[in-house]
Amino acid sequence: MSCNLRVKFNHMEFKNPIVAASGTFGFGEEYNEVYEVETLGGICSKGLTLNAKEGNSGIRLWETPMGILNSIGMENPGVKEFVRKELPKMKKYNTRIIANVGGATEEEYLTIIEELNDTDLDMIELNISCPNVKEGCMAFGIHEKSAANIVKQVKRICRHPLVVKLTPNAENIVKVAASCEAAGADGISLINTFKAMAVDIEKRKAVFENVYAGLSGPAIKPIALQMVHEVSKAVSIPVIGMGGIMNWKDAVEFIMAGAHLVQIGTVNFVNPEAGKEIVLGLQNYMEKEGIKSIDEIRGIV
Amino acid sequence: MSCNLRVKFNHMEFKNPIVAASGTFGFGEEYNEVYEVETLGGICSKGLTLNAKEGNSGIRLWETPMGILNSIGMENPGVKEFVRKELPKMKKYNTRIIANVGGATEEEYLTIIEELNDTDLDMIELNISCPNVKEGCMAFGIHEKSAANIVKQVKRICRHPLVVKLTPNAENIVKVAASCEAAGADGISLINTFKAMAVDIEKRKAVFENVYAGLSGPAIKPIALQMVHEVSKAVSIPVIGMGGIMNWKDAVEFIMAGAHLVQIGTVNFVNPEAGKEIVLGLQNYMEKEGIKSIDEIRGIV
Amino acid sequence: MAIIKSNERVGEGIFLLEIEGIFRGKPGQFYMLKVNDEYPLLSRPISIFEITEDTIKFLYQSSGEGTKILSRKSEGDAIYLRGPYGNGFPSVEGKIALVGGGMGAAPLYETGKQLLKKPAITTVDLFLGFSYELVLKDKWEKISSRFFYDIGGYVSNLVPVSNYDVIFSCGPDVMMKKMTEAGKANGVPVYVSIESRMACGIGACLTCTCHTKNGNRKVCKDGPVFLGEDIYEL
Amino acid sequence: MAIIKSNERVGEGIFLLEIEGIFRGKPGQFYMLKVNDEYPLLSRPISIFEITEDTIKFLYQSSGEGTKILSRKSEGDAIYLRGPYGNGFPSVEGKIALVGGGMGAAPLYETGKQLLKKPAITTVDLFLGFSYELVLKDKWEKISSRFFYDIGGYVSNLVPVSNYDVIFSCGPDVMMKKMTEAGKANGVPVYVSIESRMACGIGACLTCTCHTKNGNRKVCKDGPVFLGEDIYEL
Ligand SMILES: Cc1cc2nc3c(=O)[nH]c(=O)nc-3n(C[C@H](O)[C@H](O)[C@H](O)COP(=O)(O)OP(=O)(O)OC[C@H]3O[C@@H](n4cnc5c(N)ncnc54)[C@H](O)[C@@H]3O)c2cc1C
Ligand SMILES: Cc1cc2nc3c(=O)[nH]c(=O)nc-3n(C[C@H](O)[C@H](O)[C@H](O)COP(=O)(O)OP(=O)(O)OC[C@H]3O[C@@H](n4cnc5c(N)ncnc54)[C@H](O)[C@@H]3O)c2cc1C
Ligand SMILES: Cc1cc2nc3c(=O)[nH]c(=O)nc-3n(C[C@H](O)[C@H](O)[C@H](O)COP(=O)(O)O)c2cc1C
Ligand SMILES: Cc1cc2nc3c(=O)[nH]c(=O)nc-3n(C[C@H](O)[C@H](O)[C@H](O)COP(=O)(O)O)c2cc1C
Ligand code: FES
Ligand code: FES
Repeated sequence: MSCNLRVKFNHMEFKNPIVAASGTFGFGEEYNEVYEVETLGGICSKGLTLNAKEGNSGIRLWETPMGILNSIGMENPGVKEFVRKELPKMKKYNTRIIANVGGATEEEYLTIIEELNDTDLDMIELNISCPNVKEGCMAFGIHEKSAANIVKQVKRICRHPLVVKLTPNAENIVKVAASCEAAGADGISLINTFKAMAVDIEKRKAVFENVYAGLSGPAIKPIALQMVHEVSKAVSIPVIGMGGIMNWKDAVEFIMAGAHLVQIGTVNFVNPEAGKEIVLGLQNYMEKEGIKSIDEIRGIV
Repeated sequence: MSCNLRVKFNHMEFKNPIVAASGTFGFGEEYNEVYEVETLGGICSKGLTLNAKEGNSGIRLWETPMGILNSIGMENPGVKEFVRKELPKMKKYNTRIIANVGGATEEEYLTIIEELNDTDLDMIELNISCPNVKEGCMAFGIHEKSAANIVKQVKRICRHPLVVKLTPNAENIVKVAASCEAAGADGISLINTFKAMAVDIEKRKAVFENVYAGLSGPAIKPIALQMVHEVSKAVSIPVIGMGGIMNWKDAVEFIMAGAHLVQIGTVNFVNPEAGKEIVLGLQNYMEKEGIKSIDEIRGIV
Repeated sequence: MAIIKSNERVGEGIFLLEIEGIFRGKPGQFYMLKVNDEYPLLSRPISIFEITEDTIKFLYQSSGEGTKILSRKSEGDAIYLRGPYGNGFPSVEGKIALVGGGMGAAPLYETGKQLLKKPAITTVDLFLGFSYELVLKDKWEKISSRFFYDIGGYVSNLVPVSNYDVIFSCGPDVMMKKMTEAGKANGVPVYVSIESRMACGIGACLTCTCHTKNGNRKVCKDGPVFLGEDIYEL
Repeated sequence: MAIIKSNERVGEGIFLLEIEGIFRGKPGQFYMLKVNDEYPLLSRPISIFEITEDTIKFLYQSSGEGTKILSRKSEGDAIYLRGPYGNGFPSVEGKIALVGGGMGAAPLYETGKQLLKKPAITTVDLFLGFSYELVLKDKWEKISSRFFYDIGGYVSNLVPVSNYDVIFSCGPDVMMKKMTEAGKANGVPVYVSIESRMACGIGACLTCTCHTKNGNRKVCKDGPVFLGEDIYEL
């Protein structure tokens, strides 16, 4: 095999561009019973907060036409428990490990980063884009100023490479991306879920206790792709693209639109073996087309 | 039958809340061969520009998971031809007739409005939200200031009730809605299509000549519903909701989220009889549930 | 991919699906059934109704869109199965009551069948409640010592709780809560099989989280069977 | 809703779909076929292949997602049909050549069948080009005076253009353009049936617009048959 799937993300190499998206893959353990998760280029942890979080009550999931609405509300064991219990298990997989970090306040973000500084993580994904918690998180990602500010603070202390995960609900996602770059981000990932909702017409009530929830899945792919395309052209740091990727063809679309890496989320629920299949599909495609390196096709659209 | 479907939209009565969305229903003529289009509460014309427009070249349509991307580019006969040829035919239908007006410049909008002032239209829908033309249109709808400005100018001369059609690509759609209200709009309609894209991986090119196109259909419904909900709570003028409505249940969701009227677009392509079926379905539902007037359920979520 | 052997209507909106193949699973576990390639996206969690040497069967209600699509499939059509998932009912001894309401009956069939065969089990009494009609009439008696049913009422009222060593219950929340209360009053442990919306089915996404006395648990992995007391505020 | 009578594979990825019922339509017109309730959203435009007293047939290639789903359907399955739409081939006289490439052959079957029956028609010569294989071998000779075919080459080269009064052509753009050029050189009118993506199929949405010498036209309503000269820049 003469093609290779390796991707350079700044100075760090990923064995292939397919990464499991935060919140859809746990800490990898369950999926490792389905296939060897180190087949993937990387794994993002569930979003971590400082303290353990119970998550939202009420219904947490609603299916929509080719999409899903979720309102998990960042249920997670807290960063300390992550470092103690989950990270050592994750590090056994021969793949890149990314910690997704969410917070309600600047202080919370900074404390989490400190807790993670001395671990052997590969990367931090700063989640300023979760629509399912009442305080903070997505609020930081709406405006370029608040985004730049939190990134600057975090960069000051963070010893790991820092990717900032953006929300499609940003007022101007291109400006937010550019301001994160200017504030020192090492990469941008996008998109998190869309603020969206459903109504239960029988109960005459919103389906979710929080009223709004986050939309993901193939339904949003055309919008996600557009945003990845526009952001990739606007920044010079590498971009991680995601939103509705269901198969290797979708992954190629995102790469051609400019993504260095892509993340797969909802598809893991649709087909738990998707990660493996997408890596294989991509390899197959590159061999058939005689593409020796992903650099040849990245951003050609 | 004790229930009635009538809706008051300011001082104007619609016989029911189901209106055909601009660009998906021509001028009603073709669908009138499928069912009597006066079954509907109203019909929006195709977007009108000052002069006839040829529309975009290249592929104009691409199917996505439960959505469609279109790049029509406002092909239309121009406002004069509309007034001369199409409007008289539309006026024969016993339903509300709405002219959808697009423009590249403020001047163009104003001239079109003047051309329409002396006609017996029921309403004007000011389209500041089309993503498929290179100049103007959606550009006016991104910021609350430009939106307010064009609305103010138009209101100054417009003799018909004026509804402003918003784009989900607005930086802050709630602020845009509020600023349109403050500038004198008689109503808000939302949402137009999302800026989105697709890549043809074989050709290694964007599918559309314009690269970006507009996404509509059930895929976007959860986001559209969220926006309609939020905007309805923020303004006191009536709201026309749309985005992915496929059946009467979806229509009820939008009404419960706060919409006075709803528009149906993409569904007309999926099932040309959808308009009729949705009106009947809504009537049936109200009878079964003992809902005497739509006022009882509007905005209860 | 699996191929449907039969998908028979056995009651008003209720279907018995049979799929050929060698399948694993114990009573109370479930499979995730994906009814179509593309649409809808998510699989539906459905309990094992019966496992034989060369088939697996599911009893399900066509309620929403996914199960409606499933109900239109017939012999030879493809379907996707993943499982078995979940913990299933625990192993028990003595006199057992199985109490099911509506589609909650489904997991109790294989449960009764296997319990009846165990030497340590002396009685398996089956109590089923339905809203409209009793489905699969002929089958239930075969997998129980005694079979009682009720149409339109509260089946939980029929259960002489103190007669049993353990109760397994599956059905509407109100019913399971009632059984749990009655069990507590009589010192009889009640295991309930609860429902929750699921995305992954394997414990990774946290959509199926339920709050228990011992903290959050995943219905798909830690459940669907829990001790009633851990779930319901009594 | 219509019920599929048969959906037979007649070549590599090529299927003949038969639906029972009384259907209208003239040669060159098409129907919009919706292959599933929910997904995909849009119907696929497919030409009338043959209409008999009590059935309609379509010859189609399974290329993308929608036609792939269609190809998996079988007898008894439901499908949704709307039509007939479009203008169809014009009425003509004298010696006619029908020139089809690939799936462009489909509309020429009913066309030949009907032309052959008309007294004003003296010859109907059929020229078909395929990339890999000739499908439905036995059928084409029955609806033509003479039948020529070509595998893997340029069928347009086989046509002695000047022998004919009118040419109908359907297939790849390059082929139809070539025929139009040849027709023009010989003073023979060439009608072409063109393809375009369609949403509504009835003239309302303007997705199928094509630029012609006479301005924009809707393929679904004004076409799909146009005078070649009006479409191609020669
Ligand atoms: C462990 C377990 C075992 C089950 N066993 C059976 C069984 O044997 N027979 C049977 O008829 N039903 C069973 N159910 C319920 C069954 O999963 C739902 O009725 C089914 O998912 C509804 O899907 P739908 O397509 O009809 O509804 P839709 O409204 O289209 O579903 C939309 C989404 O909500 C989910 N959902 C809707 N209702 C439920 C529900 N009650 N429980 C869980 N998810 C739901 C769906 O899975 C889907 O993701 C079981 C549920 C669980 C959790
Ligand atoms: C008037 C007319 C008559 C036709 N008659 C036949 C026929 O008899 N037999 C046959 O095999 N094919 C015919 N076609 C082509 C056929 O419509 C397409 O092959 C089919 O729509 C592709 O759908 P898909 O699901 O395979 O592809 P997808 O890639 O899933 O389609 C995505 C979208 O693009 C559209 N699309 C893709 N390719 C084409 C195309 N070539 N033409 C029009 N729309 C396209 C689809 O309709 C759909 O809306 C005809 C087309 C037209 C316009
Ligand atoms: C159930 C669920 C939980 C998620 N949790 C997180 C999270 O904790 N942190 C985060 O940054 N993104 C989270 N996401 C967003 C995904 O990582 C991803 O950005 C989004 O789903 C879009 O990709 P997809 O369409 O492939 O799913 C979650 C998504 C889902 C569906
Ligand atoms: C083919 C097509 C053409 C459209 N043309 C217009 C237009 O001219 N003016 C306009 O305001 N909106 C136009 N729209 C947007 C629709 O009116 C509607 O806002 C949008 O499609 C969302 O509704 P839907 O999901 O029900 O289609 C068009 C949409 C489609 C699909
Ligand atoms: S369904 Fe994903 S954790 Fe239970
Ligand atoms: S397909 Fe809508 S106008 Fe032709």
